[in-house]
Amino acid sequence: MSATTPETRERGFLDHVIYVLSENPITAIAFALFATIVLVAVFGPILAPYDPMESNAARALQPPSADHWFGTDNLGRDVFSRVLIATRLDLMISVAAVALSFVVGAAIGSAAGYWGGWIDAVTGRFVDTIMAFPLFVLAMGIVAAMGNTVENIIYATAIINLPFYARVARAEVRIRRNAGFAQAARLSGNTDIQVLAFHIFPNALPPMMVQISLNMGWAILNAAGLSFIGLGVRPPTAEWGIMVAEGANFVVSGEWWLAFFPGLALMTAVFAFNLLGDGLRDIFDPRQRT
Amino acid sequence: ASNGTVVVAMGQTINSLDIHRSGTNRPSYQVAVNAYDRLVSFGTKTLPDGSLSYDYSVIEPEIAESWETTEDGSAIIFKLRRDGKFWDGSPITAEDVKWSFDRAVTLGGFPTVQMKAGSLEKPEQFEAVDEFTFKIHTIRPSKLTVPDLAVPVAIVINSKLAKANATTDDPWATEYLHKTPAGSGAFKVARWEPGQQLVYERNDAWTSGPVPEVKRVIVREVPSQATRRALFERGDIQVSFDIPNKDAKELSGTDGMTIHSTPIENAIYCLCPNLTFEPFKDKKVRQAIAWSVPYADIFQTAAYERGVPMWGGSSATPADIAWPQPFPYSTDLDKAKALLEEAGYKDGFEVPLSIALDQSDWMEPTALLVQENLAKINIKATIEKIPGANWRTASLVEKRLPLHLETFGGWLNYPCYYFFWAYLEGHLFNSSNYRNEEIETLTNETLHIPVDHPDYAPKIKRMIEIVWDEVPRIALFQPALNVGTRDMSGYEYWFHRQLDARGFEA
Amino acid sequence: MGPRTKLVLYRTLQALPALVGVVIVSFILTRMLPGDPAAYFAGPAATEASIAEIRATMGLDRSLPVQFLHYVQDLVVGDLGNSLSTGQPVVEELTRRLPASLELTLTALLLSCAIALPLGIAAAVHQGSWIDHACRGLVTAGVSLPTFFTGIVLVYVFYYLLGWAPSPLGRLDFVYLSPPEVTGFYVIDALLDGDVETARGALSQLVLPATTLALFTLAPLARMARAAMLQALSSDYVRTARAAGLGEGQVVLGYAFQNAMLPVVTTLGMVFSFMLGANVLVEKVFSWPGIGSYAVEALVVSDYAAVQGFVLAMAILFVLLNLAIDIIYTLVDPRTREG
Amino acid sequence: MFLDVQDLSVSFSTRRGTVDAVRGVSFSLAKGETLGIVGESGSGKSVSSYAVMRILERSGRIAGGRITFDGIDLTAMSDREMRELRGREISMVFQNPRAALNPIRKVGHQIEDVLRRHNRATRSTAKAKAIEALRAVRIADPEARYDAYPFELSGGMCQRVVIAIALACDPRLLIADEPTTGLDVTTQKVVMDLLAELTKSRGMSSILITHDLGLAAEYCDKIVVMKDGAVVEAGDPKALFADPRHAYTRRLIRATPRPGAEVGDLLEPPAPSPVRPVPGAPLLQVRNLRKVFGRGASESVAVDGISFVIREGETLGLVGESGCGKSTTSAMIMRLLDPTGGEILLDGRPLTDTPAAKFSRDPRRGSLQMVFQDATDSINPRFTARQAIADPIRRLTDERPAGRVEELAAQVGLPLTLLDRFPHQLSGGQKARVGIARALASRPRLLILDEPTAALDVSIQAIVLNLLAELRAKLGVSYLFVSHDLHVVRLLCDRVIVMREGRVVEEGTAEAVMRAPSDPYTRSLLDATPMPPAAIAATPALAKAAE
Ligand SMILES: Nc1ncnc2c1ncn2[C@@H]1O[C@H](COP(=O)(O)OP(=O)(O)OP(=O)(O)O)[C@@H](O)[C@H]1O
Ligand SMILES: Nc1ncnc2c1ncn2[C@@H]1O[C@H](COP(=O)(O)OP(=O)(O)OP(=O)(O)O)[C@@H](O)[C@H]1O
Ligand SMILES: [Mg+2]
Ligand SMILES: [Mg+2]
Ligand code: NI
Repeated sequence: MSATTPETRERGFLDHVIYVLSENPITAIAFALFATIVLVAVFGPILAPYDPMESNAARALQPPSADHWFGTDNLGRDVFSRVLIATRLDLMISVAAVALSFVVGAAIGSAAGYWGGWIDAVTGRFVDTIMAFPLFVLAMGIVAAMGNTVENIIYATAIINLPFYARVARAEVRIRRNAGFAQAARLSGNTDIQVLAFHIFPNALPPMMVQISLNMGWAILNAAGLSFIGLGVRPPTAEWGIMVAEGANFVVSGEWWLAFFPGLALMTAVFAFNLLGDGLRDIFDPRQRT
Repeated sequence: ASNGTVVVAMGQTINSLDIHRSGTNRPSYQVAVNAYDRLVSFGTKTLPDGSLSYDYSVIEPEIAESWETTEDGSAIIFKLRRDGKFWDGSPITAEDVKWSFDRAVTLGGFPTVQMKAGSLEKPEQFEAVDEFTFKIHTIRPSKLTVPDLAVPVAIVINSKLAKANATTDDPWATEYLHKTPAGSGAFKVARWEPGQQLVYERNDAWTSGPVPEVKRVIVREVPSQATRRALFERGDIQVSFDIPNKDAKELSGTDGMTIHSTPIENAIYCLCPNLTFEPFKDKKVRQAIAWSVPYADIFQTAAYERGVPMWGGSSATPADIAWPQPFPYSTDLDKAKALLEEAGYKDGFEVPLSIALDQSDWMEPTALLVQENLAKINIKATIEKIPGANWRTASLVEKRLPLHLETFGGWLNYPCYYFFWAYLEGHLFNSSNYRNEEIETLTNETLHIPVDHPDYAPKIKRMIEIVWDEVPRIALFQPALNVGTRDMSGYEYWFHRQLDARGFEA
Repeated sequence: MGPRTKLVLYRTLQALPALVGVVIVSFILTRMLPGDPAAYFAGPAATEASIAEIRATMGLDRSLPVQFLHYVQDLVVGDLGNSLSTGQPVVEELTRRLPASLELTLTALLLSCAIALPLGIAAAVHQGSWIDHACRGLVTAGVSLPTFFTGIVLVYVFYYLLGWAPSPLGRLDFVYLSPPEVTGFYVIDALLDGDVETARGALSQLVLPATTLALFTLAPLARMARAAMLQALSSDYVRTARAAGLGEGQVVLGYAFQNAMLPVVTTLGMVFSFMLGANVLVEKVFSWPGIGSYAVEALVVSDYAAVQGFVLAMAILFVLLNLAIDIIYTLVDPRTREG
Repeated sequence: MFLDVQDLSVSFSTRRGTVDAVRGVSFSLAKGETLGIVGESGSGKSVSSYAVMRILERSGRIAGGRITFDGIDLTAMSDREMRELRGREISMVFQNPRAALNPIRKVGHQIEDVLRRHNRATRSTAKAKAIEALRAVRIADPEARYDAYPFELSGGMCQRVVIAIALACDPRLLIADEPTTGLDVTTQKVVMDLLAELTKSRGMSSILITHDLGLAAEYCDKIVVMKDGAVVEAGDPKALFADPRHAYTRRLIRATPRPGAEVGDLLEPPAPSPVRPVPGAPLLQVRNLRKVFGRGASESVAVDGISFVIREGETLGLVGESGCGKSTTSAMIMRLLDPTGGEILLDGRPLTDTPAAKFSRDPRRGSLQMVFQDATDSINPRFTARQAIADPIRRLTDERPAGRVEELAAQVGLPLTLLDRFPHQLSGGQKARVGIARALASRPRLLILDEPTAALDVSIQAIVLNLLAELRAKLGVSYLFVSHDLHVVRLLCDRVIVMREGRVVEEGTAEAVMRAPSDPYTRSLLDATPMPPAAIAATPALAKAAE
């Protein structure tokens, strides 16, 4: 909204980020991991040593070796390549789902928090209804009803995450609704929408940022869970969840690498997102600043 | 294991104890096998690998002591054994048989259809001549009638007990029998906890055969196949029923465990191109697909070499009437390409390749391998997973899946029976919408005549030749039923592919 | 009417719209499920006529609004219909399976609390120390693992490889008979029955699945405990307590933790509802005969009555849970007792 | 000496390195004496007292010096020994009494906790003793209050409970850290009198920490003035006020509002007070204004039919205790809130014909502006000072923000280099200037000042008050000055109205109201406001210093 971001802000913020990172090595690791994941998502297809879709019955179920770092799966596909390729899809699912639920949830929650009254009552009941479902089961139902495409998985994940944003946004907006700066903004000639959009909402953002990063991990887990019960993305698409789910059947027979490496990737990603959330909290929490 | 108890693990749920009830699922049929008796049963034979199998060629008495067809062939008369007793001690009479058969043909759904396969269609056909004489008036003479009395559906129910628990709304006592079997079988159901377990208790007074060796059989439902395998390997269960091909392959030869892999009679796993889909109307395209399938890879990765290959037949005309037998196709992409070019699909086309979610263990790898090879002949297949609830409707009822995987196995082991279900237009398992006038005629001509009829073999050969050429169903392999046993013996393979605990020896 | 009964009544009333919403949404969702349950239940060899017959008996031949009306009518008298896949009345099925799920979930919750709360408190008391970092790493790792994966690995290691855990065969090994039903919780029922052996058996079956669930829920609990404790510890009243010379134990556990309990209880409620959802996956791995696995099966075969019944049961449970939390809240926090 | 602090240094380790919060502070206290520690915010008053109690945060540590209490070296004691001492020998009372009590524990039990901890009571006697302690702090009906939760008590009562906790075990030293901040002036007086009396009657020593010179002078035997973590001056209050030796002390004394002084006199050195504009035509007329919150049983009347007039260039003071309806009245006039009844006229035209929700688009929006009580809270934390000031310019005027922002900054004396800073990078006084600049941006005709200096130190308050007076002279705006402090109001206002429970109880010129209050409530307000002794003594010392 403001045209220029002054230098002081940049520097102060950067200093702060660097401080938080150096203070807390785990956060630094999380940021590094996150960067790696993004890089792999972007360059995965270039990095993959094999065609992740190409099967070869002759080299099926080979344990990790110099040729196949993560071994091969039951169709002889290179697990390493598939894990790399899957990064993009998983990241996409989580980012899209989280973005969607963030936009809708934040809009609903902000409106409810700002205007209260019947808007709050209606959206409140709506959110309660979603929450009254066991969330994973709701996601299952949605995907089962609409079909298991990537889009539907994203929608389902977005819907079940929506209440969290709506609630956080409502609470954060509500406590600022009559804050001095909001009153001042009204006196400055801002309409209600402007007060909400330019003054209150940006201040309510940091707690939501934390929620976002936690939910990204959640979204991936959710997609994986759907895969496990057969409602995930379609084969032969490489996706961590489905690889773990399929590989799970091979663990007892000793082919641990099928589930292990995708599981590791999954865990690393979720781990990174979760820690990132903590890191963001440190960075955005005004109390952490001097 | 010890004290005469055998623990069986299986992956599915038993949802009813009454096979006649609509909605009763396949795994529940085992209750009909173990807890009920039929008029007749099949014999037992030892397979080349030393394991036991039922013997389709031998019909043995069960409740019936003997039977004969009347001279004019219009009826079959069964003499029931006089000492036959239900669990409650009441005698098994012809009335019970009639009531049970009436029930099977009246209730509708699967039992009715299965009875119909043996030309048993309406209650008027069944007659209790006297207490121990039962008569079936046949609609037509058919070789299928007597074997059809040995399938799980044709159970004999304790009609007095059932009727006592029937209501005007529910004259066939479906609510009662759903939870409380009333039979004469080798095992009583001691406890049924849906979703958890079913416990059979031996019927010490079984009259239709030698009393089983084991006292108790506990059938545990273990949905996770990895868990089933772990349980089996650790020896916590004695029987793992219907184990995946991969486990079967890996575990066979392991100390203490016996893996029985029996090819399922009259069953084939197929790839079905649907004739309502424009390119598949052309026989050449279907053949091209048949030439493109990576059979050996599929057999290896999806079947783990359990079962029987159904490709690479040497001649385009069958030498005998064995069914199934290898189709005369193998993997030859050049031939496939040439055929496609001839058909005018040099640049290929796009087609969805559908598989059922609940059969993904074999369908998924198969589909992936098929998809990959189709891509090599420019056919772009996208895999579509269809949930179990939808699968039947989409593939068999609406028959709308352009290209899909399919499996059908006939309980009655005749090629004509297979053709009847899978190649006749409109019939349930003809999910390819295939129609061929000659097949229609030939099937109807052969369905009921005895196998040793002079016309039978030539006609069957002709039928096989036609479907080989036109390939509305591309055979991949004949599946096997894998059952693992340890610390016990007496497992016997049955066409219905359900647990038969009657011969278990622990 | 006391203020507390009033509050409970008010809360229940407040939950009603959500329940109505759940009824409607679950109805719509089930009707949107693919497939024709009539065709499915008619069996593979059914004819058109028999399918139509089944459809009529299931009431699926009527229009959707009429179906909904009938559904609601039945619901009012407590009839959830019959599950088609298991052939049992849904109510019966749920009452049998719910204790299984609850036993598992509550055990997991207990386990989770027993680990997470001390961990969170320790992390807050020693903020910035290695305990804090270790706690954070540990719980985050726990929440990063897909539950089904954890379950499988636990089974593999502790049952298959080491043989320490009993076979993952549901609530009780087959050497035991299920205890006479009182609460539906096997461990408690067996103890009530005086059958310590069976109780131990039931408990040992619980260990792995409960650990799996607990691992996953450590994070939110420990985090909330830590954050709430930090806030409480930096509050004025803790400073007052310290200045009055109260012992460290009393300050941390008595003053700070009691106050920190409030947000923790809220989180506990969310975690519980979340666990009920996650049960679906864990129950599958451990052959646990709970409502989660029931729901999955029902969903896959479009078993309308079962899915609806399940969802409704969950929603009611959720409402009860929130009521319970409100009540706990009023017990802990005097401020909520007013208005 | 009873308590002897020698050369005390306290440092905190923070991300920006070590902060030396207290540097070589020494003071001492005899038995039965009351020591006042005064100084402005951040001068190290609290930290010093925490160091004595050894309840510093983990990041802080005593870097040097000695604290001897009754001959024992406190710095050398173990934590466990210290815990024994706290509450039994040395107690502390904090500001913000409501937050200082455990919100979910009955106050009686909180007292018992301390009693039992120091073995002053057993399970059976605890209740009686706790009630005894409550009675000692003169809580009405102590038996009933025993079962009360903090939220059920008023601020004054909470502070009594806190004092009861502190005194429960008869400690020999009591440290009170701004015990009356957040309380109304009348309550403040009651609480302070109670504290003084109790410590005296029990022969206790006490330390009173405050930033209010008047308060310190009134209640202390000895005063220590702190600045930037060091003691700048110490001594007997009378002498100290009569002859402040350190410049900082002088400035503090001077900046304290007192009878007879003009705004300019508060500055160091004193400046001529800006001229007061002569009031012109009526600008704002308020008639019978009412505001009722809630409905039915929960109905509460916040403003109950008040009327007044503000003329052009006039400054009207609105005085009253917390909760009397001052802010509600301001909000209605500012059109942030719709009144339940009554009229507000600007230039004789009703303002209420545009509802509050739509008023941001009303052309009169720019004419009515406001400076808020809490400058920190009233600036968007994500806006720089420049953006904050530019916002109303962009929305309410046709001017280009670029030049105008600098112009306004110059007007309020805000260095241009600070314009690109965020609120958290500005000091309290600077934030106040940003708030004032923003309020002036739309060239308002009426400015409501809602306790604009309540959160500021006296010296900064003096500067801000002068700035406001100056701006009024220059721009001719009318002010509605809301405050609870009559002495501050007098400095700026032509007329004053005194509110109580939503009604106007007194109205008149500032001088008249202060000199001869007609309403007993006004008188009690005036009486309760502590005054530095120098002010009472007509400030000869100050006159001298001013030369
Ligand atoms: N935990 C801390 N970490 C770093 N610096 C601190 C900490 N606590 C206090 N300080 C610093 O110590 C100095 C003195 O603070 P102190 O609270 O004693 O001031 P004060 O005189 O009590 O002010 P006030 O009147 O506002 O209460 C301040 O500059 C403050 O920034
Ligand atoms: N939105 C509201 N809803 C209900 N009651 C309110 C609301 N706003 C204020 N009140 C009540 O109206 C009365 C007047 O409040 P107001 O804020 O005007 O007081 P004040 O004089 O500004 O006090 P202070 O000096 O503490 O700022 C109080 O009793 C307050 O509790
Ligand atoms: Mg202080
Ligand atoms: Mg106010
Ligand atoms: Ni054998």
